[in-house]
Amino acid sequence: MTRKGIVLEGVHFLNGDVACAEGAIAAGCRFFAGYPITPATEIAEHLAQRMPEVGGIYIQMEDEIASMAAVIGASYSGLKSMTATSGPGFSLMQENIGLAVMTEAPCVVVDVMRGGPSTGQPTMPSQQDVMQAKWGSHGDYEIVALAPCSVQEMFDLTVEAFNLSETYRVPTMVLADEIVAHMWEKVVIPPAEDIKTVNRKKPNAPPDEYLPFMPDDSLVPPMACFGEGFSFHATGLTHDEHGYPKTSSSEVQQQLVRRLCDKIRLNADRIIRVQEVMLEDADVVVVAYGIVARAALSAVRKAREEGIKAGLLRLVTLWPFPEVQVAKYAEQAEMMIVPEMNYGQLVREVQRAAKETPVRFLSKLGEEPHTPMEILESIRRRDQ
Amino acid sequence: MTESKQPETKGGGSETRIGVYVCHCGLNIAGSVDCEDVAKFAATLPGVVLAKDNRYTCSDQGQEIIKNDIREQKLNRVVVASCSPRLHEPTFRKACEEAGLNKYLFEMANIREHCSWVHLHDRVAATEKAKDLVSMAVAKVALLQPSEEIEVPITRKALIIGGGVAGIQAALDLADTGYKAYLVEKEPSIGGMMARIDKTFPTMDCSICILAPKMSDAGHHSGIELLSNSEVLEVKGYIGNFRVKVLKKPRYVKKDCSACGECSKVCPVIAPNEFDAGLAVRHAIYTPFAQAVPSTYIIDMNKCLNKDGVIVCDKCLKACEREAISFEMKPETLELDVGTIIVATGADTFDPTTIQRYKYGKYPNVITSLEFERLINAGGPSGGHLIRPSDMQIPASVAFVQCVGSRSDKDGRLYCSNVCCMNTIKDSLLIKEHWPETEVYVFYVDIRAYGKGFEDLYRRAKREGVKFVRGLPAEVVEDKKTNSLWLVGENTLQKELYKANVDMVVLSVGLEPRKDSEMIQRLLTLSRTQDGFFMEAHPKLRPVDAATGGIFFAGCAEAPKDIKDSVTQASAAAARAGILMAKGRVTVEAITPLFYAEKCKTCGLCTKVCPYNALTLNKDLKRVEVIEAACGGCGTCSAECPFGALTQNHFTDAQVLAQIDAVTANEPEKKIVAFCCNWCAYAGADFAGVSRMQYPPNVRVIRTMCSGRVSPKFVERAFARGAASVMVAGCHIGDCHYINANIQTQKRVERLWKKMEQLGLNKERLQLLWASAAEGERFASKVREMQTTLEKVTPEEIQMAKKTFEKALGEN
Amino acid sequence: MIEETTIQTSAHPFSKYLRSAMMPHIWCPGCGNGVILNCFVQALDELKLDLDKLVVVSGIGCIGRSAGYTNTNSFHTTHGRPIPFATGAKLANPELEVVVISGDGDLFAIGGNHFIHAARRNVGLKVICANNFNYGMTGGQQGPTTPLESSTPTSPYGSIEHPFNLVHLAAASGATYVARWTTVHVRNVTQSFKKLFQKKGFCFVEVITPCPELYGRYNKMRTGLEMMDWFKRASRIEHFSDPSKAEITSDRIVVGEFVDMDRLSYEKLLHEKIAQINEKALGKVK
Amino acid sequence: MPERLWRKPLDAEKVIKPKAEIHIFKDQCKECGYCISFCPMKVLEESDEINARGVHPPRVVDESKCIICGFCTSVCPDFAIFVTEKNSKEKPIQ
Repeated sequence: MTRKGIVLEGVHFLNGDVACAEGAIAAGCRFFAGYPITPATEIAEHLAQRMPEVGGIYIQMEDEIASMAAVIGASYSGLKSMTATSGPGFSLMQENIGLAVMTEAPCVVVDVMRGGPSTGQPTMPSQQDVMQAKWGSHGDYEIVALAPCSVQEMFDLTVEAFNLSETYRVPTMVLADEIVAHMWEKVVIPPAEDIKTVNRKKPNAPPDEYLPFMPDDSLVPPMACFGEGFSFHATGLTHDEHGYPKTSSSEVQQQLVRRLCDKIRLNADRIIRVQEVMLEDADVVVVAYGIVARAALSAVRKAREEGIKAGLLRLVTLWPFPEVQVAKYAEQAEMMIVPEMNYGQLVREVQRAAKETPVRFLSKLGEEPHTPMEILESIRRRDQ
Repeated sequence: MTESKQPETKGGGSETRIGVYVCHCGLNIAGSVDCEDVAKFAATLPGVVLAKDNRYTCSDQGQEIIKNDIREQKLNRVVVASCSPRLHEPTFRKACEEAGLNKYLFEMANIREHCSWVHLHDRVAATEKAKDLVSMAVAKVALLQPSEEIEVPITRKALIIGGGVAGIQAALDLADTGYKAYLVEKEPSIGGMMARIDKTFPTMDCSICILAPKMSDAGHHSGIELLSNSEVLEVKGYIGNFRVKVLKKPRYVKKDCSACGECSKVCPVIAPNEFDAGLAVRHAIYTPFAQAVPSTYIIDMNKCLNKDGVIVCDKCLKACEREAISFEMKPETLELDVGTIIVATGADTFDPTTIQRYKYGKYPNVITSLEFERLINAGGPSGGHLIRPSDMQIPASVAFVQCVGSRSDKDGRLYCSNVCCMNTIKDSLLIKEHWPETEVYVFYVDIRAYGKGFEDLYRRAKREGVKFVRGLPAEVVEDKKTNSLWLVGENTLQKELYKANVDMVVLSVGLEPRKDSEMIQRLLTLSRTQDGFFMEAHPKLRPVDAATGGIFFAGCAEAPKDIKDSVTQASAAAARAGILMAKGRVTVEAITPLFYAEKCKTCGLCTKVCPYNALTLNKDLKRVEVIEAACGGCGTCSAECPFGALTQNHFTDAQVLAQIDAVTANEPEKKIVAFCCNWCAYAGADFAGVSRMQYPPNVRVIRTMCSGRVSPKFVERAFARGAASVMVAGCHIGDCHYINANIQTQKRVERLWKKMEQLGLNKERLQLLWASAAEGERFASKVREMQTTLEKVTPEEIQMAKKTFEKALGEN
Repeated sequence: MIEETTIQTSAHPFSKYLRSAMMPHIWCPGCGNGVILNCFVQALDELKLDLDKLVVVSGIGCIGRSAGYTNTNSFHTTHGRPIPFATGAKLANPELEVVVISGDGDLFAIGGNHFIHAARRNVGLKVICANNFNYGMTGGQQGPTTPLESSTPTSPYGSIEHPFNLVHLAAASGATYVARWTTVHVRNVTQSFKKLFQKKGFCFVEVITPCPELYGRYNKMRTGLEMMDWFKRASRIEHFSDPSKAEITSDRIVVGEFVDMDRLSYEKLLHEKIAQINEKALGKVK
Repeated sequence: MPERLWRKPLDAEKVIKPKAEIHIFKDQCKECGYCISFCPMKVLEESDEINARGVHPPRVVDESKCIICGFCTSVCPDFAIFVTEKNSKEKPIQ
């Protein structure tokens, strides 16, 4: 199925969900399984219309559990696959996200965050699923999570998410919030051939020698798919490089779990992206992500006009956590400010990385995100 | 709904004018009865305006006389004293009708079968009895009422039971005439005995070659529904309207079967093939023989390894390209509505092991004629090579032993099996044809070559050198070394002993009734002759009809016969059935119950005893409704009604009582009043007559359709009138022609016995007899036995009985 | 031990369909799962199926191991989720023959919702359910098919729950082929398994299988043979009879084929639509 | 003619019955007894030897009785038995 022409190009005025959906198509996603939920529904709706046009598959499953399972199935049948949801659905997906981690199924999960816990505030923005994204499923594992702060990024980071999940055979999340998802902005989409897309590594060993879970130096095993002539087994049980269950062997468990984590941890510097604004001499460093980062940016600019040496460290990658970068600016800064639309989640990671440097947390719950003034206020009161 | 308001008066209103005709029947009657004397006596009876005797009343002249008298003498009642009404009642009734007299105003006195033939040597007593019989008839005829018969429609479909050559022929004839025929065969294929025989006598043409085309015609005929591997379970209803239940057993192979035989090849189970008399093997899935119809294979579940739904071996399933095999097939029960039934169930061959001296089953080289047919048959296990079982060598000498199981009171059956002589002659010639050098002996009693072309064949066999020796071997001894056999016996022509040595002995086994004929008999309420074959309604005039209306016989079911006769009879049966169905309607004899509303107490007893559920109690209208079409005419309802609200037309209480009174008019203390049912007991008494069985002349038979008609008050009336003994006789329990009406007979007689005991009467004086139409001797000996008790009955006992039952005198 | 059996199974006519490294299987003596696996590979053998195009998916439970045992593309999902996984796999590549082999608990308790919806959509999956009336792997607890009154560790006083009639459920949900057999009916089971590959839509075969170690032990049938004898004694083959009357009681187990019809499969409809719309879209841009 | 009167069919010998070869992998047997009790020809019986699993594998009583229906092969949950026709391709790899 040729992508030429069918994939959107040029300058468009879109909302975040639609941009995300177009990003997925641009990245080569050809399978979407989901379940309606505010505020992620528009992604499903748009893909329901667009997928067939690009020869891709859209299916609405009976629930988010099924959606996630179907995504893994499609991924193993060789298609780039995704689902999109919000908090409650994200919770239901966790067990199978764990399965995707264990069976190293490349896939993208878009979580448009809304107020929780439970059904919470379906129509209000939040950043309350940041920790669930990392720890939501049981057991030790690593995933990748990206936080777009604009409609343009809803496009770009979705493409990015697919590339990362294909590269590292890991479920990758796009942690958007209600505002980036629903606001309308200009989006510039480069010609298809200029968009960098990555496909999973294929085995070059002959079928009878192929070991489905034997990694190369990158710690990522090449991936054969169903119907490609490699008859292999994959399981959610602890398994050896054949994919055969070894449920009582300690060293197989150690090898497997370590590798699943290390393939992300050891490649962190290749994965992590942050935006550094006026940080060279900053002694007040605001650490923000998602929509909040945009308020933070103008707050930092105003502070500079007032002569305050303020800077912004915007986290594009939330997981793996940009520890090095945070630590580096914590060194030079007198203090750090972390505004989040939750009651204290990523701030804990920042504090851990900032060591002695004091970290001030600005919380917002169930209302519009921080205004530049609110953040500026906090910057001004830097010595207290 | 028949109903007579006015109490029965004499005749149709005007004064009664009875004509009596006493028949000499050549010397059959006149030989031991003084017919003129009887006629003179008759003239003196009340209501009789003329009485004549003539040589053959049934002859055209005889009938003409009656017709003229009816017209000229204004007769309104007719009595003929001659043979059994079972023989000529229809003849005379017809004559009356032609003369404009309602046929229900005719009555017969049976002075031949029940009198002259059974008292050949006592002219006086026979004549006296004849007078009694005539006066009984006159007494009854005076009370007879003109009646109209009602008509019921006939289903234009026929059921043929048995798919041998007779059944096939009958089915084809009926179907060609345009009637739907259901051909039910219990074996997997039609063809029967004829399909197994190699050649047919006397023409010597190939049996299967002439049968196979008929078989496939029957298989493909649009008018024939072939139900193979099926059995008749139940038959309900009556002539023209039978409802039949047929069990269609599963073949486990669907019609899609192309008979390619691949399944059989792979089937691991083998069993002896019934068709080859067990001489060849077949598999658990098989077809009995190449020309089988239907050709669809069948699985023998007794042999197949796949029991109760679990498929252990699936070789045939895998081998069948058409996927025609289904182990899940279940038996079906079909319900068929037919108007006529043809019984063509055939015969079994005699089991020779019962005659020890022939050592069948002990010596390998003693075989039966049926086994011989398979051996000499090109399609048989030996490919037509006559080999002897012990060493598979062609025998140099063969002996046929005749009458194995036939014509013997010690070994097997009394009758001649009819086909064995010619069959043996044919077989002997077959041997001579293939292996002229072979020595062939036939040990016989008589050679019966009575049929067309039979004698020629017999002569030819003699010409060809077949040695016929009169006298059956007394024993068969085996030579242990050679397995050849010594036959020792007496040549009754030369009056000398013989001792013959042969390589093989063929026992010419006779035919006997099917093991299951009793079952068929009960299903269809048929009668069987002493030898066990089904009994025809009349040996001369209705040779293919059963006594039960709408049922006919074809082939060996009725008696042993050869192929030609079977086919002839089959076509005859088909024609008889066809006649019924062509009419499309059948008249029900006007012997259904008459109902007197004013006497009915709506107790409902009658509805309980009716075997046909033809009576329904209408409590609101305080009446009983009679469905004539459903009524079988047994009259047991009339016997049951304590209030005389029901009485059987043409056998009314008044009429029967009048007969009783006539019997007991004089010297009742010397007489036995016998009530006999039309189908078994009366016919049995007829049979005793036909067989000239002699018995005491004191019995007077009153005919009712069923013993169930005999109401207790009849018996009481007889005793009240001073009769010495009473006999109530009917069909054996289970053989009742009215389903089970004779159960009521038994109950009533038992009640009477109890009553007699309580009242201190000798219950010996009332006898209950079950006698089939074939059991003439049983009837005769019962009369003899009763005669001895009768002689012991004292005048006091007679008086006592008279007093006890005098209430019965008021009855009528 | 493993080594030795490895050599031996390689001699068995069906050994090429089994992952020798995984043999011998974990199932108890008398467990019917082995019979079902046996029938399944026999069906593959008789059909000479292209194993590269075959995917066997299973869920959690004793029978869940069978995916790993069949020497083909196989996936062992989370508890209750083989059907949605298989749905994704089948839609993404309709060329694949996707078979789900799982237990009654996995498919009808935790996974019940997925079953009825896949049947409703008529996704071309072949679902084989080993029904052993209990949760074998966790120690014989009662499940969605446990017969009324029978006792299990979690229904020590006799189950008071009404079991699902699986063939009725499947038929009502829209399955295009529905059959039930027991493990004594190995020929019929194999036949039905072969049938699965001739059908296009959602197909379901229930195989009632003995669990002597647990269900049997708690219900007075200590050996597999006793349970097999029960199946043999009680089974009544009633093809295409009313599924709602297909009962399972101590003296009557109604087995046979209940549904066999044709309905356009979900993937066929889906891919036809996709092809059509894709073409239009391509046309538009040219 | 009633069945009891039949003699041994003349061609009884002529029917050639394929010779069976029964292969048992003793150590794989878990002694469920299915092959023994479901064999229609009762070809198998429990042996007294003890296998690697500590149970009694089946033993062939009379191979000549086997009709190669292959039910034992199909009903064995442990792939521990199969039957071939003597001198046919399907040979066990020793």
